Amino acid sequence: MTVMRYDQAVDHALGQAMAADERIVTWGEDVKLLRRDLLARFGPDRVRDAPISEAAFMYAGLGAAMGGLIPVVELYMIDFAAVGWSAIANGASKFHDFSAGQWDTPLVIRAGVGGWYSDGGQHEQALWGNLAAFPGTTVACPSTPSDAAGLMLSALQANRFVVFLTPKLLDGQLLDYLGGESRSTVDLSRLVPAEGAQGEVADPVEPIPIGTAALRREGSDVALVSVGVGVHRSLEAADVLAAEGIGASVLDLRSIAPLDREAIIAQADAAGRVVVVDEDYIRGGLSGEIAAILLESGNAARYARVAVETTIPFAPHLENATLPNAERIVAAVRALE
Amino acid sequence: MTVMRYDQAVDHALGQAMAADERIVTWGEDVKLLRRDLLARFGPDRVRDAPISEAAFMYAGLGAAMGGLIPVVELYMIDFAAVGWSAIANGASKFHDFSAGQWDTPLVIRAGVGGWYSDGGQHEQALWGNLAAFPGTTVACPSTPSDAAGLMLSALQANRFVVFLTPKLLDGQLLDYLGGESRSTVDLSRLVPAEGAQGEVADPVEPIPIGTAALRREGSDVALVSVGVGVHRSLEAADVLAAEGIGASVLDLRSIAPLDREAIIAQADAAGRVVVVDEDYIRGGLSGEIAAILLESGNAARYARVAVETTIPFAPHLENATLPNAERIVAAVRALE
Amino acid sequence: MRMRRFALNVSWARGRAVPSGFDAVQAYRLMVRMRLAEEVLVRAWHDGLVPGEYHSGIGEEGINAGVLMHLSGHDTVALDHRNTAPLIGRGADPRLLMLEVLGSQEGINRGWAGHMHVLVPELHSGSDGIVGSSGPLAAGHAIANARLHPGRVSIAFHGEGAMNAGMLLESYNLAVAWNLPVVFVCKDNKWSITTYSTQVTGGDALDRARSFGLAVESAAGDRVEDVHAAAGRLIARARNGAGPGFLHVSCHRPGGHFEGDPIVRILRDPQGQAKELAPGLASGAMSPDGGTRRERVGALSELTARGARAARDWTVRRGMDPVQRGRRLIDVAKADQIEGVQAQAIQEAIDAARGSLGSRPTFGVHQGGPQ
Amino acid sequence: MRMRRFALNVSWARGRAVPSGFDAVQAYRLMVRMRLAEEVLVRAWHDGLVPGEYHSGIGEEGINAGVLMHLSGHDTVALDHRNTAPLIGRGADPRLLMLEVLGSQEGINRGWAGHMHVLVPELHSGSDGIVGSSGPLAAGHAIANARLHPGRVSIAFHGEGAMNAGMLLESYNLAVAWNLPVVFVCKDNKWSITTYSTQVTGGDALDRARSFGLAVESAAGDRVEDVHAAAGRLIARARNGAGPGFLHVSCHRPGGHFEGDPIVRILRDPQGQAKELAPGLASGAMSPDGGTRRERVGALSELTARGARAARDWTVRRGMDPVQRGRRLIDVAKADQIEGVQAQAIQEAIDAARGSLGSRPTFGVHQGGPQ
Ligand SMILES: Cc1ncc(C[n+]2csc(CCOP(=O)(O)OP(=O)(O)O)c2C)c(N)n1
Ligand SMILES: Cc1ncc(C[n+]2csc(CCOP(=O)(O)OP(=O)(O)O)c2C)c(N)n1
Ligand SMILES: [Mg+2]
Ligand SMILES: [Mg+2]
Repeated sequence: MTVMRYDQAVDHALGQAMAADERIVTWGEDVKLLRRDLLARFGPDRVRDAPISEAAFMYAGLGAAMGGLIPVVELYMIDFAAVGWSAIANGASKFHDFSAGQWDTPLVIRAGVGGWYSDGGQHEQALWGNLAAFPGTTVACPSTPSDAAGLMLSALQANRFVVFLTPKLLDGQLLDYLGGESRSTVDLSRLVPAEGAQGEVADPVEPIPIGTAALRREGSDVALVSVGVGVHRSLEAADVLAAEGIGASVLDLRSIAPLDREAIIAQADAAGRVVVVDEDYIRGGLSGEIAAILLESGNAARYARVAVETTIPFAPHLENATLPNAERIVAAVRALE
Repeated sequence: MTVMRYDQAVDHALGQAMAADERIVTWGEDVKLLRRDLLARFGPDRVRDAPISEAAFMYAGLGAAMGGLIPVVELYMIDFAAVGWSAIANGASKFHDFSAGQWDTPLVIRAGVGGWYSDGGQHEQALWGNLAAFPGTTVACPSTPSDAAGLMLSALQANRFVVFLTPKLLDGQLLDYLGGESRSTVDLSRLVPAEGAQGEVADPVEPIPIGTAALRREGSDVALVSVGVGVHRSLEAADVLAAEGIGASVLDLRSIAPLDREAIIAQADAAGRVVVVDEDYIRGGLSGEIAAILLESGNAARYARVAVETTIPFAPHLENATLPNAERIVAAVRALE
Repeated sequence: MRMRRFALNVSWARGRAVPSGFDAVQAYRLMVRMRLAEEVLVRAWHDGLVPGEYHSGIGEEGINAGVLMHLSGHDTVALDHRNTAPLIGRGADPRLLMLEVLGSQEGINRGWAGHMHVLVPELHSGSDGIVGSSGPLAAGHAIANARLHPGRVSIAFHGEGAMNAGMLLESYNLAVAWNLPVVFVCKDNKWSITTYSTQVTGGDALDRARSFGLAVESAAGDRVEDVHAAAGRLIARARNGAGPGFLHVSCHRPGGHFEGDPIVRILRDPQGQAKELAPGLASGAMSPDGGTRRERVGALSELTARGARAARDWTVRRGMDPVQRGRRLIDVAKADQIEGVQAQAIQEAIDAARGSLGSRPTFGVHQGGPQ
Repeated sequence: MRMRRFALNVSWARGRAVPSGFDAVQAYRLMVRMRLAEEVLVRAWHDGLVPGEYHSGIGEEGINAGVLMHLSGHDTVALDHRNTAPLIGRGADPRLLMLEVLGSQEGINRGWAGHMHVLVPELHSGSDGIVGSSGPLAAGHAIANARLHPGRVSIAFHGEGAMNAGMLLESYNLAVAWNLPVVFVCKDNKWSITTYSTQVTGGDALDRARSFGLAVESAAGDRVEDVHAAAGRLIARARNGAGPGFLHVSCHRPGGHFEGDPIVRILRDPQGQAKELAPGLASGAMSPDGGTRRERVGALSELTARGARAARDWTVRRGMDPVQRGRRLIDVAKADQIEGVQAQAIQEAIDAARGSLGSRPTFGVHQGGPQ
C-alpha cells in the first residue's frame, strides 16, 4: 500500500499494465507532458502527443485496437469527446457487434469529467449518461485512488471498449496543470474531497471488477446512490443528516454501465427511500435509469434526485448551486419525508 | 385539408414558413435535390447543398442563427449528427444560456430517425434520449403528417434550438430515394404504418405547441407511452390486446423534450400500468425518464418498457426482433399482469 | 470472446505473393471476379433479395485491383460503404459475403453487418458506413502495424466527397505527423450521392492532400496498370517507413451511388421520372408566394444543369471501364478462360447464398429471415 | 425572449469609421487598451479573483488591432478561448467584461459565460471554448451577413493548433464552396498548450489554407501596420463578394497558454519546477520494468528538447512585442497621452469590478459570489 494522488493511482495502474503488456499505448493532446513519467519509462513510441484532432485520434484508437493494440486515448475533458463523438456512437460501441463478436476492440478512452472548479458549462459536463446509452460501451468513474487504480487495470484487461472517466476535481495534477498551484491566493481544499484526491493504493494493483458498486456508508433511512464526486457530496450530506437523526447509506456505483442492479435494489429495499445524486444532466439518463430499475423490480421505494438541471454557469456561486452539492442533497432527503 | 405524405407535410409547413419569413433557409447534403420543390420556389440562396462536413455545416447553422437567420440544417439521419455532435452538445444547446438569454439561436436541425427498413445499426438509431439530455434543447418527433406540419411550424417559430426528427419509415420520399420504388420486388407496406405515412394536413398549417402529448387511443387497463413509429406499433399492439380484453391507451408524446409530464401522469393514474415503447436504446434516457416522472409524482403504477437493448442488427428478422415491435409490446403488457 | 466459427476462404488471397512487377493476368482475374460478384448482388437487389440500400463498386475494379495487388494478407484495409468488391479482392468467401448482404444469419458477420459494416479480422479488412472514417481507422491500423508488425502497410479507401469530411482531413495530418505507414486512396467518381462534388469543394484534391505533407500520386482508374504503378510507389514508400501517401484515381460508376440512384433513374427513364418530379417542381416554381423570378429561374436552371451534367458524364465516361480495358492487356484465350472460371465460382456462390436464404417474398418482416 | 438589460459602451467602437489607410495612433490606442485590460485581469487572476483558467491575449495585440480596425460595429467576429483583448477591441465595456471574468452575476453575461464563452450580440461578437469552432461559426455568420446585410464581413480568430481540427478545415472548404464573406485569422504563437505545434502538424499553414481555395496572406504579428495591410486586402475582397480569405500571423505570447502555464513555470523557476518534476521522471526512467534504454533516453531527450525549444522561443522572441513596436510608429507625446488615458479607463474599470465583487477570499464556493 502506497499513499498517492488520484491521478497518480491511474498512472500507477496504467504503468503496471504497460510493463506487463507491450500492446498498451497512450496518446492525446499534451500527453507526453501529462504522462511524462510513463514517457520516461516506456519511451515515445508508446506515449504520444496528438494534434487537436479529436475525431481522427479517437477513431485511430479504434483502428489501433482492431490492429492488435490496447490504446488508451486521453482527453482533457469528456466535453471534447463530442468533437469525435462518432468514434464512440458509430464506431467503438458498435464494431464488435457488427463483426458478430469476431473483432475485438479493446479501446480505452480516458477523460476528465465534471466540475466544481469553475471551468464553465462547456468544460465541466459529465455526459456519462449519454455514453452509457450505447450498447457495447462500458463506462466507469471511480471516486477514490484505490478504485481508480483497480478499475483502470480492469479496463485495460477487459478486451472491450471502455470509457474511463476521472473527475477533474479529484485530479490534483490537472488542477495544478490548469494553473492551480501557481497561485497561492486560491484554496480549493474546501471543495476537493480529501478521500477522493488522495489515498492508499495497492502495489501491485489488483483489478476491481467493473459493474460492482461499493457501499461507502451504511444507513437505514435513505439510500444515496451516486458516482464520482457525487459520492463525496453524498457522504457530506450523510454527515449532516446523521446529525438530524436520519441514517443515510451511500452507494458508490463506480460504473455507469453496467449498473449494479442488485446493489441498487438491495439499498432501496433496505431504506425504502432512494435519492440519486448525479453530476450529469437530469435528463442525461442515469437518474432516470435508476428509477426504471426500481420500478422494474417492483420496488416501492420513494425516489428523488439531485442532478444538473441547466447549463452549468461559470460564476462559482452559480456553478455550485447548479451542481449536486450537499445542501441540495440534504434538502432532497428532507423533502422525501 | 389536403391529403399528403409525411415528408410532403414537413415541406409544406416549411414552405409556408419560408414564404412568410425571409430569414428561413435550409441546407444539408443533397438538399437541392431532396427539397427541389422548395428550391424551385425560393431559389438557390435559400436551399443549399452542403459538402459532407457535418461538423462545419451544423456549427454554421448555429452561426447563421446568431447572425439573424433561421436555418433548417438537414441530415439524412441523426446518426450522422454524431460527426458534428459538438455543434449540439457544446454549441446550439448552450449559447443562449451562456449569453444569459441575450443571444437567440433559432436553429432547427431536421433529421431522419429510426429503422425498420434494413439500413443497419449505424443508420437506424433514434438518439433522441441523448439529444434530450442537453438543457436548452427541444426535441420533437411527430408520428403523423398533420403533426409533422404543425410541429415543424412551431419549431420554426420557437426562436430557440430545436431538433426535429422525422421517422424514415414514414418518409415516403426518403424510402424511395434510397432506391425503394425502383424495384417492384419489395413491398414495405406491411411495415409502414399507413396513418403515419399519409394523412390530412391543414392548409394553411396551424402550429402545434411543442410539449403536448396526444392521446391516440383510450383504454383503461394499461397506458402505452411512445413517440414516432413506436406510436403506431403501440396502436397495433392495442388492437391485439383489445381482442384479449385488455384496454390499452396509447399516448403519443410528440416531443421528447420537453416531456408532457401531466399527460404521462394522467395516463398512469388512470390505467395503473405503464409500458414505455421506445425505439431508442433502453439506456438512451427516455424510458428511464418516464420511470423517474412516475416515481417523482408518487405514482404507484406498474411499469415496463420495450426498447432497443443491443446494437441494431442488419438482417431484417434480427432487426425486427430488436426494435419495439407489436409482439414485444403485447408480451410486455401481458408480463405486467 | 473471439468467435472464429467461419472457415474463410482466404487462401486465395493469402497465396498471392506481393508482386514487384505488374501481372496483367492476375489483375484481370481480380477485376473480373469483383465485377461478377457485384453484378450478381445488383441482380439480387433488384430481385428484392438484398434488404435496404446497396452501393456497388462496379467501375472501380481498376482501383481496387491496382491497389490490392500490392498487399499481402497481413496488410490492413479500411473500407467505406462501397466494400464488396475490395473484400472480394482481399479474398473474402463470396458466398459468406453474399449471405451477409442478403441479410442472412449465416453471413460473414451473421447478419449483424449488412453490406455497410462488413468486418473480417482474418482478412485484416473492415468497413464502415460513416463517410470519412476509413481514414482515421486506417491511421489506427497503421499505428498498430508500425508497432507490432513493421513492414505491413495500411490502406484507406474513400470517395472524393469524403475529402470534405473533417475526420479524414485530420487523419491525413495525423499520418504525416506520426509518419504512419498508410496510403489513402481516393476513388473519384465526381459524385457524392446526387451532388456534383466540385460544386461543394474548394481547391483541388491533389493539392489538398499534398498540403498536409502527404506524398501524392494520381492515376486513371480505368487503367489498372497505371493505378498499380502509382499505388506501388506509395505503398513501397510507406512500407519502408518513408511516410504516408495519397493516391487519387478517377473512375466512372455507371450504377451511380446506389441501386435505384435517383439520378440514374432520370437518365434511364427521363419521361417517366419527369412525370414524377414535374408536378412538385411546377407547383414550387409557380407558387404565388416565394422567391423572385430570378431566383426561381436560377433554381430551375441549376436543376437542369445537374441533369445535363449527369447525362454528359454518363455518356462521355461510358468508355471508362477498367474491366474492358484490362481485358485488352492480356491474351484473349486467357481472358475467356478467366471469365469462365470466375463466372462459375461466383454463380455457385450466389446460387448457394440464394438457396440457403429460403423462400423470402420480401424483407423487413420477421418472416423474411432464413427459414 | 431577448434580454437587453446592459447598456453597453459600444459607441467607442461603433464610432470608428472603417479606415482606408492605416492610422497608427488609433492602432496604438487599441493595442494599449487591450494590453492594459489583459494585464489587470492577469493580476486579478494571480490575486485569486479570477476563477478557473485564464487565457490572456498579451502578445497578440498587433493581430487583434490590425484586423479589427477594418471592421464596423456591424461586422461579425467569432472568437476562441483567447477573446478578452479582441472583445475590448470591439468596444466591450471593460467593467462588464471584467465582472464576467471575475465570476460575477453583474458580468456581461451575468456570470454564465466566464472568460471562455463571452457572447455579446450588440457587438456581433461571440466566443467559444471548443478549439476550431470559430471557423464554422464565422462561416455561419457570413451566410447570414451575405443574405441579410451584404457588405458585412465575418472574421474568425483561431490558433495554429486549431488548424488540425477537422471542423475548422471543413469550414475553409465551406467558405470557398459557398463563396462566403469571411476571413480566417490564424494567430500562430507556435504552441498549443504545451505542444510545439509543428511537431504534430504536417505541411505548412499557408499551403494548407490555400489548398482549399482560400486567398491567403501573411504578416508578422508584431508589426500592426503589416497585419493591417494584409488583413485589409482580404477583408476588402471578402466584402466585395470576391471570396473568403486566410491570414496567417506570427506572434509571441510571453504568458504562454494560460496563467500558470507549466512551460512558463519551468522557464521562470527551473530549479523549483525541476524539484517537482524530477522524482516522477526519475522513477519512470529508472523503473525496473519498462522500455529499452534507447526508448527511455529518447523520451528524456524529447522532454529536454521541448524545454530547450521553449527557452529559445521565450528568449529569441522576447522582442516581438507589438505594443512596443507600435509605439515607435507614433509621436512620443501622443503615446504618453494615450497610455495615460487608457490606463485610467482600465484602472477605473477593474477597480469598479473588483469593488462590486465584494470580499471574496477564494472561489469555488457559494460564498464566493457577489455579496
Ligand atoms: C458522416 C456521413 N455523412 C453522410 C453520409 C451519407 N452518405 C453516404 S455515401 C455519401 C456520399 C459519399 O461520396 P463519396 O465520398 O464521393 O463516395 P462515393 O459514394 O462516391 O463512393 C454520403 C453523403 C454518411 N454515410 N456518413
Ligand atoms: C475540441 C477541443 N480540444 C481541446 C481543447 C483544449 N484546448 C484548449 S486551447 C488548446 C490549444 C489551442 O492551441 P492554438 O489553436 O494554437 O491556440 P492558442 O491557445 O495557442 O491561442 C487546447 C488543446 C479544447 N478547448 N477544445
Ligand atoms: Mg464519389
Ligand atoms: Mg497556438
